[in-house]
Amino acid sequence: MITVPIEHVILMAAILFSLGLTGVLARRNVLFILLSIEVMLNAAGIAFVAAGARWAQADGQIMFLFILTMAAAEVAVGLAIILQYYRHTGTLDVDAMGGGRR
Amino acid sequence: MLSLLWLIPLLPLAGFLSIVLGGGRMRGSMVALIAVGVVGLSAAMAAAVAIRFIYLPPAGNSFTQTLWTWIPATGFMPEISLRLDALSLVMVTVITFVAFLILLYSAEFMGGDEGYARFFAWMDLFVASMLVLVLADNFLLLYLGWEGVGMCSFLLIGFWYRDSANARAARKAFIVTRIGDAAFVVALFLIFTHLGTLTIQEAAARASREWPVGSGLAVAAAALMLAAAVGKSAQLPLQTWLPDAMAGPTPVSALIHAATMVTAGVYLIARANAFFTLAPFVQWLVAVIGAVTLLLAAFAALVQCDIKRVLAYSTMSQVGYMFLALGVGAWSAAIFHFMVHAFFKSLLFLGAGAVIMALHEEHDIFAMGGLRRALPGTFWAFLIGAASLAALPVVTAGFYSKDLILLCDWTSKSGSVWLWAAGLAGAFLTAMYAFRLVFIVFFGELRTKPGRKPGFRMGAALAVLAFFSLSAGFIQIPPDIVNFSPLSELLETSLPRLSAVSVGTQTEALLQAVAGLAGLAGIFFAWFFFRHPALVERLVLTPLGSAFRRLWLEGWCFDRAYDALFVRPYIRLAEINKDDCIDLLNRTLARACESMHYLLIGTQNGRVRQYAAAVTLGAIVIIALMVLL
Amino acid sequence: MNTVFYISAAVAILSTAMVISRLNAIHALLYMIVSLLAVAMIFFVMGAPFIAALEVIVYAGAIMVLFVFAMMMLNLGQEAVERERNWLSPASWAGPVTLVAVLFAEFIWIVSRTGGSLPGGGGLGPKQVGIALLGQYLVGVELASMLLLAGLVGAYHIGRRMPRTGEENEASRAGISIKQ
Amino acid sequence: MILVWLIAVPCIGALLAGISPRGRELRCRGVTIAAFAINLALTLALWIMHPAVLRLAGGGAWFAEFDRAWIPSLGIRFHLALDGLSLVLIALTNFLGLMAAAASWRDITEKVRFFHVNLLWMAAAVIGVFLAVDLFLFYSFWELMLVPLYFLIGIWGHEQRLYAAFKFFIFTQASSLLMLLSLLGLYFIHGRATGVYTFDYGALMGTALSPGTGMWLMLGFFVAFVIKLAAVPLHNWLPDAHTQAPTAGSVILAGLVLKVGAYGLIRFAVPLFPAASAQFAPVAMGMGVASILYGAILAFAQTDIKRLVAYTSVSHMGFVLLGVYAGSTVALQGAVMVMLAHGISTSALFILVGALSERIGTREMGRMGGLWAAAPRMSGSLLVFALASLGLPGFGNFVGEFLVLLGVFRMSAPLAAVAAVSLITAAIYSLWMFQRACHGPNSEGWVIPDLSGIEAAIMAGMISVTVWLGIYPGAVLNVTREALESLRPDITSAVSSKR
Repeated sequence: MITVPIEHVILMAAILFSLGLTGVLARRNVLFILLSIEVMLNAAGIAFVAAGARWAQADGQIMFLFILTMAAAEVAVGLAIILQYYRHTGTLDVDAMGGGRR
Repeated sequence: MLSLLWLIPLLPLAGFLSIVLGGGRMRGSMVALIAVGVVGLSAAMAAAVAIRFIYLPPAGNSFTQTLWTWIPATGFMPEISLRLDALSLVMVTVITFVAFLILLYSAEFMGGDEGYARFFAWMDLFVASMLVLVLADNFLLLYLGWEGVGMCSFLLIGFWYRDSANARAARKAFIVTRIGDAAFVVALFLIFTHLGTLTIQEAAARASREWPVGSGLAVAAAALMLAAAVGKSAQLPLQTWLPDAMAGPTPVSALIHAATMVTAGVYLIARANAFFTLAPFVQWLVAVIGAVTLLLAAFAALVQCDIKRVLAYSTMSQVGYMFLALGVGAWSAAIFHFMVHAFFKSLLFLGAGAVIMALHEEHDIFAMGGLRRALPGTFWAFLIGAASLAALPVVTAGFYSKDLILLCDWTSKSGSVWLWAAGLAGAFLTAMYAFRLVFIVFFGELRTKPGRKPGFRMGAALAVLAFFSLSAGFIQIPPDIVNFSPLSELLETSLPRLSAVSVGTQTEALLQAVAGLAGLAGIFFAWFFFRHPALVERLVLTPLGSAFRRLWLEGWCFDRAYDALFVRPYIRLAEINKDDCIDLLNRTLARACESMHYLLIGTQNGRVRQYAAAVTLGAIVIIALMVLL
Repeated sequence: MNTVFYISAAVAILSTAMVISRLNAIHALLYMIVSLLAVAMIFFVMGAPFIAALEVIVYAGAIMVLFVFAMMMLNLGQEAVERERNWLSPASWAGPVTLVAVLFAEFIWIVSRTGGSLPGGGGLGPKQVGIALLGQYLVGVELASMLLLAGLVGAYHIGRRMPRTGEENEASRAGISIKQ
Repeated sequence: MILVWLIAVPCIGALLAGISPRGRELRCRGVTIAAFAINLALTLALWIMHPAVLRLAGGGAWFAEFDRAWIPSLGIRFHLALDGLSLVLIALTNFLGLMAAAASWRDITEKVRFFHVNLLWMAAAVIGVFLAVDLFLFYSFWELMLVPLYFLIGIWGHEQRLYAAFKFFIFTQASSLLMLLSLLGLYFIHGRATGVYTFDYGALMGTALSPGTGMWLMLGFFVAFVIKLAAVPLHNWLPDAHTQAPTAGSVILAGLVLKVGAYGLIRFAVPLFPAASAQFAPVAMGMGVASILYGAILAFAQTDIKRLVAYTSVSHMGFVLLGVYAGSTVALQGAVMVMLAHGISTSALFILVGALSERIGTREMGRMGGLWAAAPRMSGSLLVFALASLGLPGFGNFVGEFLVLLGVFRMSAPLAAVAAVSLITAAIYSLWMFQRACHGPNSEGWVIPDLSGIEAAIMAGMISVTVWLGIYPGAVLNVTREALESLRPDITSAVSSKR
């Protein structure tokens, strides 16, 4: 197995996370935002697994499992919402969502 | 017999309770029977107790009856206990007796009033409170009676409550006397804190033992009690409530604002004489207040047009005499005058009531006149009362009591010729306004035709009181005439004797003559002015005359001054602060929160990306804090 | 071995960068799959073969397929790409990028202060994970299953066509009739 | 065990009232009244037999005790104990609960069941507060009290009820958080010093504290209790809450909630921090006097009759504050008397004022007048309680106020003298209120029904109790003596040594 310094793994997770965050903040298409969220979750998962590997404990991997579960549920519901939304408004612009409220 | 003492105040109280609980369903005659009956019984008990007390004096010339411990607090155990000694005996006898007569009178006088039962309920409660006041063994119980009479006075002044002016007068009476009461309460604190008891005799004894004469504590205690007495007895500077108090029904004025309650202050000072003896300055102040009040009130009485207001100022003035007597240490003379005054002043009030009733609620004396023939019985009663008030020599009771006071002013060690002179001037003025009233109301031509004449019950009350107004003086005849003074002998078993400089019999006789002449001169002047109204007219029309007339008519403008100094500022303060300036602080805080809310509500715009950005920013800040700290 | 990690990391980062910058959603999705596969590789080399497998099966397999289905139902065409181009002006992404840059700097600061390296060795197989999962974390598993159930019901409930008022109602009725 | 029943009876009552069928309001009211009556009977039984039967061996002033573990890991116990002070206050609670339930007979017609549930819930919580000697338990009951009251004001109140309920909630909630902080502080300091982590009142009583810490912890408790007590300048929730609450709510507020604050001061704030309290006493007494006079002036300024009565509460509770910090047993006894007497008299005033404004449809005094002729029994009762609240001897209020001032005079004569001015100001507002309502011309021509049978019965009960307190306060003073003597902080010595 690899023996790279743990900082490198974490750094990589951080980069992925930052990219995901950039996507969430910069994109207006809900679909892209959802994808970016997946990226962020994935990055967090990497950090967990790396930490688990660092201490040779299973807990990190279990946390990843939970994240995975959550991501699955989230995507299912999120995509359903997006579909419904699109059906009603014909757009995927996140800025148009709820913008009408005060 | 003495052990039934508790029944004397309880009977009127029972009368009050039964009328309050059942009065709505009772017939008027039943109410009157109960109300008058219980006070009558009480008077009979008092008489029996008095006979027993005089002929078979209990040990130590006093009898104490403890009913129960009122407030069993730690280190403070005032009891509900009654004490009968010569002073309270005289008070109880006079109060029950006069009250009985006045209630008898009222049973007829108040007939047909819609508040008949209410009237008698309050009257009975008043009698009960007054009896508690004079029978109390400790200051706290005395205070109970003291406030009780004040409350009844409030209720009865405002008896005809539909008129806001009456309600106002009632409120004023209560609040002004309450100022004195507050001082009284502080006096109680002072006495208990420094003497460890509120029992009057015990406290007096300890005070005499522990406090040197003129010590600060004694002066404070006496001064506070004086303030209380001044409030209740309508003396300067708290006298303003009494003239307005005439808004109540006339029997109320007779009983409460002439015969009994207003003399409670006199009773208090006499009861607490030990404290005043320890504070000569305050005692001197008592005399001065009395002298000033009697003169100011007499002047005010000279010009009033309302028959009851004349009598009200006269009451103030006569109580001033009692204060004058107390101030020079003539305790029993004050009580003597109280007794005589109770008779003749209630007689005058009841007579005035008969006149007012006959003239259909007419109070203005200038609308009266010539009633001598129309109401002969009332006329004679009123004349006797006025004569006694004016201290017509030898035949009236008022002469003996007033003369005794003047004599004491002259002879007492703490007296002075100035006090005597004030008293003498007062005697002259008293005779003048008393007979001014008689002449204007009963002589001259008939102006208003009288209606209802007093019936049996009113007549009987008037007759009995008239009899006593003449004869009550004979139980205390000056030594230079006949040496017969059972009253002061009785009273001196509980009150200290006057320490007097002895003057010769001749001087005494001379002083009497001068006093008598002053009264006669007053009557003469009253007659003179009555015969020459033009003279009065001209006197009044001079600038000085009209100014004084206005001043006296308004009772020396005390009302106006107090209004400007205390009443209006208080109301103003209340109005300004109606919405509670402290709440302003909270409201400001709330408003600040609200504006923050409107500030933040802008961020709640539904734009998901901005939320995300905010979350990111938050993360940045938190991590930055973590990094930096 | 370490080289594999660095290469995979580079692939993952590059493909992720493509994900967030693509105009066409399908392209982004494909890059995303690449990224996930790279991450699965990283998991594998870090000694977590079970997780690596799951990453491929669940993430790259199931979840991404979900996306594909969604995109098919949305049926985005060329005009959507044009719209994306309008939306993705430098002015719109300059702010987020700055923000994230700051956050990233902070990450680096924190990461630079951690120490230690991965132990190498055999890693943790599915067995250990399974034991921990159904032992210590049993409650978590139950909760996760409940979450999945909720997600299922939620997605079904939200995703079904609801009758609407007014024109939408008309439209949806028309849709139904077309289906029939 | 009887202590548990005291709390359980209202709870059971609340349950029964809550599940009583819709449309059968009578049963709901009956259950509520029965619950209060049973509880009152229990309390009175305890009261009557207290000296002979109920002396706990070696238990100090406690009459009865109930102690079970609750959350042992944190040292929290379900510990109830009853002494004379608690006993009289619980009696007051049940009595006023009974009165409030009876007074709402005609008043409350909507959501009847929920109303009665709240009433009983409230009573249970208040009784719990009076019984709890575990500080955590005390705090739980304390918080429990808040919710039903919020509902009572917010649902059945008058026109500005939401504002009032909200204000009340924020004030009291903020204050109880301060108390929670202090409580935890005390818990940890005691735990650290002795190694025993406990919330037990008896154990915490002797905690050694540095002066600074003691002062801060004391202030936490003090502020919480004083807000409930509504002393100036923390009184602002009171006028709004009292005015806007329905009659029963006002009764509960005036009669119980204010007393809870006072009870907290007597039971906790002072005995737990004797040194800090002694140091703080002058400030507290100053607040007391300020409340007395400020409340009186503000009461006079009001034109809304209910608001006037509300401000009189501020004035009267000033006496309690004064009495608690005067540092003598007499003053403390006076404070307890004021609590009871004020509970009765002000509640009665609220019931009367509520009945009056319900009949004429306004609370503005300017529109009242001359009601004596229309409603003599109501006016008579109003008179009695107006007189009671102005401190006329013969009523319980006088006894209390006199004892308080007597105790204060020993410590500071000028302060007592200033407080005695309230005799005058109280007379002004009381008579003003009474006369505005009942005297003067009946300018708007009101024709209103007099007190109904139930109302007359309520008034008869309350008048007899307040007179009884006035002429035989021994019944209360004897039963509370031992408790109060043991609770009295040694303030006098601290102050006199300073002098």
